[in-house]
Amino acid sequence: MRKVVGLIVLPVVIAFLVSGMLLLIHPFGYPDASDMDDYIIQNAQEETGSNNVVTSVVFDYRGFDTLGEATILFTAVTGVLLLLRTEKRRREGS
Amino acid sequence: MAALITHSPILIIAIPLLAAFLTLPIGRAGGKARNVLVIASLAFVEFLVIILARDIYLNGIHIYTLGATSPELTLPGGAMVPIRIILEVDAMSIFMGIIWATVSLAAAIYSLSHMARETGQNRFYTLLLLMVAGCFGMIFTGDLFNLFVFLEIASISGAALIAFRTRFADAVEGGFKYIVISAVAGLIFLFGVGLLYAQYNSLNIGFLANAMQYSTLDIIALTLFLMSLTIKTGMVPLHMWYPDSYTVAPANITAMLVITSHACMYAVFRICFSLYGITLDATTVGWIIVIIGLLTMFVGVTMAVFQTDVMRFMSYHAISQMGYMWMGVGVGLAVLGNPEALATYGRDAISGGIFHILNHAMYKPLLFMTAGALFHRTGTRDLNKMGGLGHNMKFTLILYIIGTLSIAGIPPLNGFASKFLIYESVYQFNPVLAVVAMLVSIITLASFTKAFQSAFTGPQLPEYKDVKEVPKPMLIGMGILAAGIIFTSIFPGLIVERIVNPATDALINQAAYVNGIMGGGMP
Amino acid sequence: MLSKIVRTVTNEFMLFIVVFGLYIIAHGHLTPGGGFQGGAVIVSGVVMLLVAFNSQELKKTLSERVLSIMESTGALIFIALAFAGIGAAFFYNFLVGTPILGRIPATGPNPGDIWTGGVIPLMNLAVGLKVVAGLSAVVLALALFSSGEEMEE
Amino acid sequence: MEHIPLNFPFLAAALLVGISLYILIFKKNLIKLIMGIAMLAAGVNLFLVSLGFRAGGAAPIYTNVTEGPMVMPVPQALTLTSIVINVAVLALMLTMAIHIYRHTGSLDSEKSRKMKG
Repeated sequence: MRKVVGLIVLPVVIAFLVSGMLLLIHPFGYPDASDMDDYIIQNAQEETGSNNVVTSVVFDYRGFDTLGEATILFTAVTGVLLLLRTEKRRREGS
Repeated sequence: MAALITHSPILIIAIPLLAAFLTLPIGRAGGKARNVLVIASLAFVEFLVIILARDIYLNGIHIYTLGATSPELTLPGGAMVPIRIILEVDAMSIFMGIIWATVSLAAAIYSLSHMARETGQNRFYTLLLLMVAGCFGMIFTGDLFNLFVFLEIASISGAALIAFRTRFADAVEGGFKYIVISAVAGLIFLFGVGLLYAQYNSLNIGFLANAMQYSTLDIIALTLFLMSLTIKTGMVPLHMWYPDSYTVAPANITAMLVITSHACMYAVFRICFSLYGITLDATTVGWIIVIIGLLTMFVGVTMAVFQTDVMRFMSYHAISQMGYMWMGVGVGLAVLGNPEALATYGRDAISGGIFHILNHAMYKPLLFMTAGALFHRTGTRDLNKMGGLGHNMKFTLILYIIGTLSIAGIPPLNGFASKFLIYESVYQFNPVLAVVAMLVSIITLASFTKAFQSAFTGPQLPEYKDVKEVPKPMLIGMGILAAGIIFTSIFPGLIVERIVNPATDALINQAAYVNGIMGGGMP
Repeated sequence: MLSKIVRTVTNEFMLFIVVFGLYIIAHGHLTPGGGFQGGAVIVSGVVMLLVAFNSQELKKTLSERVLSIMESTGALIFIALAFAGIGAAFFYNFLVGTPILGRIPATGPNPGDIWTGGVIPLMNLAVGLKVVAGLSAVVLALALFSSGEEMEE
Repeated sequence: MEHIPLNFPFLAAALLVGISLYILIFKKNLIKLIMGIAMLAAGVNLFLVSLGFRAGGAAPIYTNVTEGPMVMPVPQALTLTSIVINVAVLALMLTMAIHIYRHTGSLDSEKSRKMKG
């Protein structure tokens, strides 16, 4: 059953994506709109004081994303260590 | 106090994060101190959610721009597009916030004793707090990429918690399925976000809604959004992973995971109503959602009837109850176009769907917790092996009855109120839908009485003679949700009028959402 | 456990990797790089140590307690810096314009002055610390789990 | 239609996503499944980064840069976040694959079908 569903869904999705990519999206190198990025490029040095505009976006303009991302790394590490823990002290109890 | 209110959206997300980072060092000091930290932080978050809700019901949408010189400054001088990440909390978001705060507090109290004998508790509570923060982030954010980041936080912590009992093979299986599905759903969602960013060069929902021209790329992006988020809520064509994962997780984690799928459903509503609004041809999208809701309802309940594992039985019921919400709000979306139909039954349909989210978010976690209580005492989830537990576990019996009556939609309890609201409005839209919905509700009642009979009634089995009632924290956790159900059952009118209707209006009123962002510019 | 020559060379080489990683973290706001990228460089050094010495050996120095404390402090510094700007808004860069790390560089191309960027260099260091501690704990845990023991103290 | 040859990065991203969907649907082995998700992530990241390119643009870093247009910084920040998220997801999936192999002795996802019904 999975194979049949797959054989129907897959070509549709690939055609969908490739046509969308090739014909509809803006040509590579000529973005449709860029007013948010232009504002950031002009004001990054003065507002955040860092020469590297990408770092100013990562840590200041969209710093909340990076806080979320640092949390994701923290979650993954905690999750991995949780799953690889010992079972010896089974009856520890709090 | 006023400062607390202005900063409350970010505090609600940041305090569980702070508590999660602190849990590990404090947990080394001692289990007691860690438990106090977890419960105290969740109680403070509940308090913050309540004062924020009061503030929103008084003076409308609450905006918080992160990193700007002042929280309300959405458009910095000289720019017509929001640059920073903006948390936008309107009546619908705070409605989900109230549900999530209450259920996570109840689940945390429940897990104090349910997890007492497990190893690795420090990291368990860290992940629990991170899941709380992840879901709050998903609910409050007004930024599409931020929604993806917090969707991932909730997914990763949920998957690790599902696979918590690594000594059972199926627990790790369930966790693996959940993380694979969430990763694929997240990446497909991100592809859609990329498509929108390519055209309008912004990630803010308010700005995108304002600049949306509904080009063919936007339709592709909409399908990617709907495909990815509905997978996470267990819609019918791709629902097989849902019972496998939710059965094996500890009971309180399943209770919270049900609400994370509600948050994904909220994200679908936010995208359909606030991001696309009237630009999308609402009837076709509405009809798609209604039909899929109908299918989910029917398949969920038919699969549930012959389940023997109590948690798997309830997971299938969770899928079928989601069908009600999809149908209710789908009908509202379908008539979003013509205001006259919207006024007569469309708005009631959406209110019914949203009210059903509130009710489902109370009785489903309660039922999962009662199943967890049975597992806690008998060590098995198989209904055939249980029997006559009603004799010793009195309180769990009462709580189970409250949950069952509510899910089956028996008049006095709140399940009936929201289902009736859905029947009434959906009937005017298309009578067949209402008939099927009622049929499904009857099958739900039948299957739950069967489960009730096999678990609680009957002669007292010899091996369960000395079974004691579950410890106090578990009863308190379940008690909070039971109290919520009883309160909603006694005053349904009050709840609908004060909480559900503002949420419905906030969802329908896209202009207010856009104005919150675009109108809030200060030099 | 590889041969003696490999182990001594790895020991010496690890210093260069750590210095290069710290350079990338510290100059995150001037040249391409930052907390995550520099942390990943240092973790590649830790993996090299893991290959040269076996995991039991490495567990003595990089014990689970040290790594989890490092990671929690890194995370707490990062969220504390974010909270510190709560006066204006949550993630406000309150150090821009102040004498500490706050000099504003000349707009347009300039040679780059390390004493700029306000909170950004501090956040880079916090995230770098977190990435190093976190990812090396994961790598060590996976190595130890496949060889039978566990990370727990 | 003249920009079709220009859009090669987007085409590559779409093909990567297509291949990874093929892997996700048809492959049984867990490790291949994980590789499929890694490939899907690579495709989406490539798509995100190539959104921000401006013809003839330099990297948006002001240290000793020559005058001229600059590439858009925001997609690069998004890709950085997305890459770290995929590292986290892959680490968790591999840990669970280890456990599944240790419990069931095989990496074939068919064996986990026994939980159906």
